[in-house]
Amino acid sequence: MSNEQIKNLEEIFEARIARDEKIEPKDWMPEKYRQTHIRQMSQHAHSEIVGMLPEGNWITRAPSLRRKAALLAKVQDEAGHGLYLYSACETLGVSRDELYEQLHSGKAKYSSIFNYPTVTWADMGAIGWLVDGAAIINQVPLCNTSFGPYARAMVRVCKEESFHQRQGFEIMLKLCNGTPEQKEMAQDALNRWWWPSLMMLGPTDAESVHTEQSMKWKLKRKSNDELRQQFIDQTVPQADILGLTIPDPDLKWNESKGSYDFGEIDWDEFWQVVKGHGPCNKQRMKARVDAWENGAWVRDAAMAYAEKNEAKKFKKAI
Amino acid sequence: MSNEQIKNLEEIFEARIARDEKIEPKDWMPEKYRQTHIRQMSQHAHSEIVGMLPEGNWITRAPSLRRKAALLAKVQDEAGHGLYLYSACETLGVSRDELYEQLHSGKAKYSSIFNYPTVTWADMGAIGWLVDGAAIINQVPLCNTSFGPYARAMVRVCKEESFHQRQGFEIMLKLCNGTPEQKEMAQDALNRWWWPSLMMLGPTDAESVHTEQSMKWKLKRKSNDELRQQFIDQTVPQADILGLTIPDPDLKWNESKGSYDFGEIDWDEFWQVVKGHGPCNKQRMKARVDAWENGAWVRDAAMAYAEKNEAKKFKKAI
Amino acid sequence: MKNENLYNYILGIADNSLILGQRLGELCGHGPTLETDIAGTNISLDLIGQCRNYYQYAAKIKGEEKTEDDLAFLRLEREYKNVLLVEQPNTHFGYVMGRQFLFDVYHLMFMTELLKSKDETLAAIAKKGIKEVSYHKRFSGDWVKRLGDGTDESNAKMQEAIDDLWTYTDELFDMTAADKAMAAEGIGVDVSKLKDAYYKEVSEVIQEANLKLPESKYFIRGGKKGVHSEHMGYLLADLQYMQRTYPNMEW
Amino acid sequence: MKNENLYNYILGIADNSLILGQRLGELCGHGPTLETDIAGTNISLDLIGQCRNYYQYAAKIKGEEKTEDDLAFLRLEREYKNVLLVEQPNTHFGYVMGRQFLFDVYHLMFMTELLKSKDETLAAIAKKGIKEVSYHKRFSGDWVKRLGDGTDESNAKMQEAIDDLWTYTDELFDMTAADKAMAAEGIGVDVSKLKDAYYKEVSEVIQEANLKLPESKYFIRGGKKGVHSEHMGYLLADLQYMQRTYPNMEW
Repeated sequence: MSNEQIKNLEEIFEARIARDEKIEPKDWMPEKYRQTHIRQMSQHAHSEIVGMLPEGNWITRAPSLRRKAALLAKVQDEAGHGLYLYSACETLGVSRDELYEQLHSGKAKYSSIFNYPTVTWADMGAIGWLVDGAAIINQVPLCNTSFGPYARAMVRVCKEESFHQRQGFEIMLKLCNGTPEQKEMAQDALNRWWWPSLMMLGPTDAESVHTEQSMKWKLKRKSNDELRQQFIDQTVPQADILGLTIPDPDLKWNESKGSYDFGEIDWDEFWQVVKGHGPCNKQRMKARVDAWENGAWVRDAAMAYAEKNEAKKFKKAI
Repeated sequence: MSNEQIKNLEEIFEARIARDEKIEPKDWMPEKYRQTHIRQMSQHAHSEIVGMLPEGNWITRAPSLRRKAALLAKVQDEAGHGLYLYSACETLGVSRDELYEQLHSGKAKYSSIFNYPTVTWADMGAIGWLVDGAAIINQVPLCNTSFGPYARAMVRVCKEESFHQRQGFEIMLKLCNGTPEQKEMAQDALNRWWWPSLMMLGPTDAESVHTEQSMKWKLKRKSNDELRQQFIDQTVPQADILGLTIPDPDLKWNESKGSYDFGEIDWDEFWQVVKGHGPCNKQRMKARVDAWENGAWVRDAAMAYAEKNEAKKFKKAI
Repeated sequence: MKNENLYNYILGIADNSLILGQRLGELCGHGPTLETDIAGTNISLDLIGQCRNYYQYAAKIKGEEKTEDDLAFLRLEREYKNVLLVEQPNTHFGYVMGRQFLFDVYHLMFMTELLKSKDETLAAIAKKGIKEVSYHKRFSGDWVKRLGDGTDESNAKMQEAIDDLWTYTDELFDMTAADKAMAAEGIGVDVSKLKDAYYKEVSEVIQEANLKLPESKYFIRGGKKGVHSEHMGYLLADLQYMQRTYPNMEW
Repeated sequence: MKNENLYNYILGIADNSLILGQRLGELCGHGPTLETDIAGTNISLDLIGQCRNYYQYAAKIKGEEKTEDDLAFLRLEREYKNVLLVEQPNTHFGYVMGRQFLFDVYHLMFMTELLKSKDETLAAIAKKGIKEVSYHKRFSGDWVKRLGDGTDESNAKMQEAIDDLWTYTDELFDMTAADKAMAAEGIGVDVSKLKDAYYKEVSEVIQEANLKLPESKYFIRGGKKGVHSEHMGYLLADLQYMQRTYPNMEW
C-alpha cells in the first residue's frame, strides 16, 4: 500500500472512532493501534492471573466455609477475566503462548499491586474494597473504548468486579463490627493497602506516557491524577462508614475544590516495585513460571491425545 | 586357599567367638559371617534413618519449646546411630553408597514399624516408650555380640535408646496426668502402636529364619518369642502406672508361668507391611529417595571442591 | 445426642467433600492451563458448597447452637472421617486428576443411591449435587484418558498416580457402624454394594486410557476411623488456622 | 508494662532464632547427606535453645504468669518481629546454606556486641551462645564456598540463592524503636554500626566462593515491623498448631 492509501485508511479509521463506532478484529487498523491494544489488554490479562495468587494464598485458610466459597468464586472469576482478555488479544493475531512468554520473561508488565503480600485475612477485604475499587475506576470508561472485543470484555469484567468490590467491603464491615482484634486487623490492612491502591491509578500525569494517543482511541478518558482523585473521594466516606482511619495525616476535605486533599505518594516505592523489586515480584513470577513449566507435560499430553483422536476419526471416516 | 585351610580357619574363628573374643574388621572371617553382619547392621542403620521420618513429622508442630528441643535431639541421635552403623558396615568393605542403593531399590529392609503414620503428638510418646522399648530389648544382647565394631556401636546406641525410652514414657506420663483430651490422646496412641510394637520383635519362632547361626555368632541370644514375652512383661506394669489400657482383651497375668498371656497377633498385617504395603512404606521410601536424588548436586559439589583444593595444595607444594 | 448415627453418617459424607475441596483449593492459580485452573476451582467450589449443606444439617441435629463452621473447622484430626483417598497430596497433575476420578466414580454412584434416601434432607442434597458430580466425573475421566493416552511421559506419570492411589480405593466401600445403621434404616447408602460396579467402571476407563490396571491386592484404610495419613495434620493446620487462632468470632 | 522496650527488644532477638530454628527443623531427615542432616539439626537445636533463654527472660519481664511457650506460640503473625531473611523457605540446599550464612555472619557480630550489654542476663545469654554461633558460621560459610566453587551446577544454584536472599540482608541493620532505646541505654546493640563490617565480610566470602556479588541496591524489609512474607503464615500454622488446638495444657 502506498503511504497515501495508508493515510487515507487512517483517516477513515480515526473518523469511525470519533463517531463512536466499534473497531472489530477483522477491520483494518493502524499497526500502532493493534500493538497498543495487545499491550494494554495483555497487561490487563496478566494482572488478572497474577492477581489470583495473593488471594489464592488465603483459600486454604479462609475463616468460614461461606468465605472460602466466596473467595474461590472470586479467584475463579479472575481466571475467567484473564481468559476473555487473552481471547480478545488473540483476535489481534497474537497467541496466548506468546503472551505468556512475554509475562514470564519479564517483558510484559502486570499491575504492581499484586507484588504486595497478603498477610492477614483482612487483606481479602482490603483487596476487594480498595484494589477492585481502584480497578473499577480504571476500567469503567473502557466499557466504551473503541475496540469492540475489549469493550465487550470490560462490560462483563466490570460487572463482576463491582460485585467483588462490594464483597470486599462486606468483609471489612464484618471485621469492623467484630471484636477489637478483628477491627485492628481491618485497620492494619487498610494501612498497608491504602498507598499501593493510590499508586494503582498510575504515575502522576507529568510522568505518564501514551496518554494523548490513548485518549483519542478511548483507551483512556481521564488522566491518572483525575482517576486517583475520584478514587479517594469515593473511598474516604466508605472508610468513615467502617470507622477506619485512612493512614494519611494530610488527608482533608477541601471545601473550595469539593474534593479531598491528600499527602505525598512515595513514588520511589512505586518505581521500585514496578522495576521488579517489590516484596513479592520474584515470588509471583516464580509461581507463574513454575505452573507453566510443571504443566508442560500436561499440555503436551492433551495435544498428543487430540491429534491421535483426530487421526482415529479420520481413519473411521475413510 | 584349600578347603582344608579354610575349614581350619573357620574352626579357629568359631573357637574365638566361643571364647567371647571380639572379631575385628581386619581379622579373617567366613564370607557368610561378613555378609550376615553387613545385612543386619545395614538393616539396623536403615531403620535409624528411616525412623527419623515419623518423628521428624512432629518437629515443626511440637507443643512446647522444651519438647521441640528434645525431639530435635532425639532425631539427631538417630542420625548419629545411623552414622556409626554405616561406618561399622564400611569396615566390612561395603560403601555407604552401596548400602543406600540397596535401601532405595527395596533390596534392603528396615524396621517395619516406621511404616505407620504418626498422627498425633502422643505418638512421640508412644514411639519412645514402646518402639524404643522394644528396640532396646532387641539390642541390649548385641552389646556382647562377636563383631567388635557392632558391639561397640550398640553400647552407645543402647545408652541413648534407653534415654529416649524414658523420655517417651515421660511424654506419656505428662499426657496421662493432663486433661481428659490429653489422656485420650495417650490411650489412642497406645491403641495404635501396641500391636506393631509386638510385631517389631519379629515373626514367631516357627516362621523365623537365620536363628541358629545367629545364636552361634551371638547376633541373637534369645528367640523372637522370648523377647516378645520379655517386652510384654516389662511394659504392662508401665501401662498400669500410666493408667492406660493395653488394647488386648486376652491379656492376663498367668500365675503359673509367671508372665502374661496375650492375644493373637495379626500376622497378615505384619506381612503386608513387611512386603511394602503398609500405610507409609511408599511415603518413607519416596522421602529417602527424594532426599538422596535432590542432594546429588550437593554431594557432587562437595567432591569437586575437595578435589580442586587437593590440587591447589599440591600446586602450592611443588 | 439423639440421632447420633445420622450425625456421624452425615459427617462422613461431608468430610470427604470438605477435604477434597480443600486440596483442590491449594492449586488455585498453579495449574497447567487457565482452563484447568478454572475447572479445578469450580469443582472445589461445588464440593465446598455440598459440604456446607451437609454440615448445616448435621449442626441442626447436633443442636447446642453448633454451626457448619464449628463442624468443619473445630474438630480434632482423629474426629475427621474422610477416606484417605481425598486427603492425598497434589503431587502432580496426574495425581490430582487420578484422585478426582477415583473419587468421582464412587461419588456419583453414591449420590445416585442417596437420592432414594428416606431422609428428605439428604435426598434433596443429593438431588442438588448430582449434576455437579456428574460433571466432575466427566472432567476427571477425560483427563485420565488424555494423560494416559497422551505422550509416553504423561502415560508414565498417570500410571504412577493410579498405582499409588489405587491402594486407597477399597476403603470407599467400608461400612462404619453409622453407615450400617443408616443403611439398615433406608437413610444411608449400603456402599459395600457399589464395589463391583465401581471397579468395573474404573477398570474400563483405565484400560481405555491405555493404562495398566494395578495388580496389588493390598489396600490401606483408616480415614473412616479417623486414622489419617501424615499429610492430614498439615492440611488441617491450614484449614483450621483462623478458627483456632481467633476463636468465637464471626467472619 | 515496665520495660516495654526491653521486652520488645528481646522478642526481636528471640524470634529470629525461633523462626530460623523452625525452618531448619523442617529439613530433618531430608538433607543431602547424613552429616548435613546431623549438622542442620544441631544448628536448629542450638537456635531453639537460644530462643528459650530469651523468651524465658522476656516472660519474666512481662509477668502475668506468661511462659516461654506463650511467647513463642501464642502471638499473632503481625506480632512476630523476626527479619524476613530467616523465614525464607528451604527452596533447595543452596538457599538453606545461603540463608544460614547471611544470618550467621550478622548473628556472630551481634552476639559479640551483646556480650558487652549492661543487662547481665543478655550478656550471659550471649556468652553462652557465641561459641555455637561461631560454629554455625564456619559450617554455613564452608558450604557456601563448597557450593559456589564446586561444580557449574552448584555454582549456578548457590548464585541464585545468594541473589534472591541478598534482598533481605539490609533489614538486619534496621533499628526499631525498641532497638534504639536499648542501644541508647547500653543494653542493646546498635546494629546499624555493624553494617559495613557485615557487607565486607560477606562480600569476601562470596568472592572467595567464586560467586558474583549481587548488584541490586533494592532491599525488602518488613519483618521487624511484623509485616512478613506470605511464607510466614504457613510456618506459623504448623508452629502454633498444638498450642492453638489444645489451649492451656501442659506438655
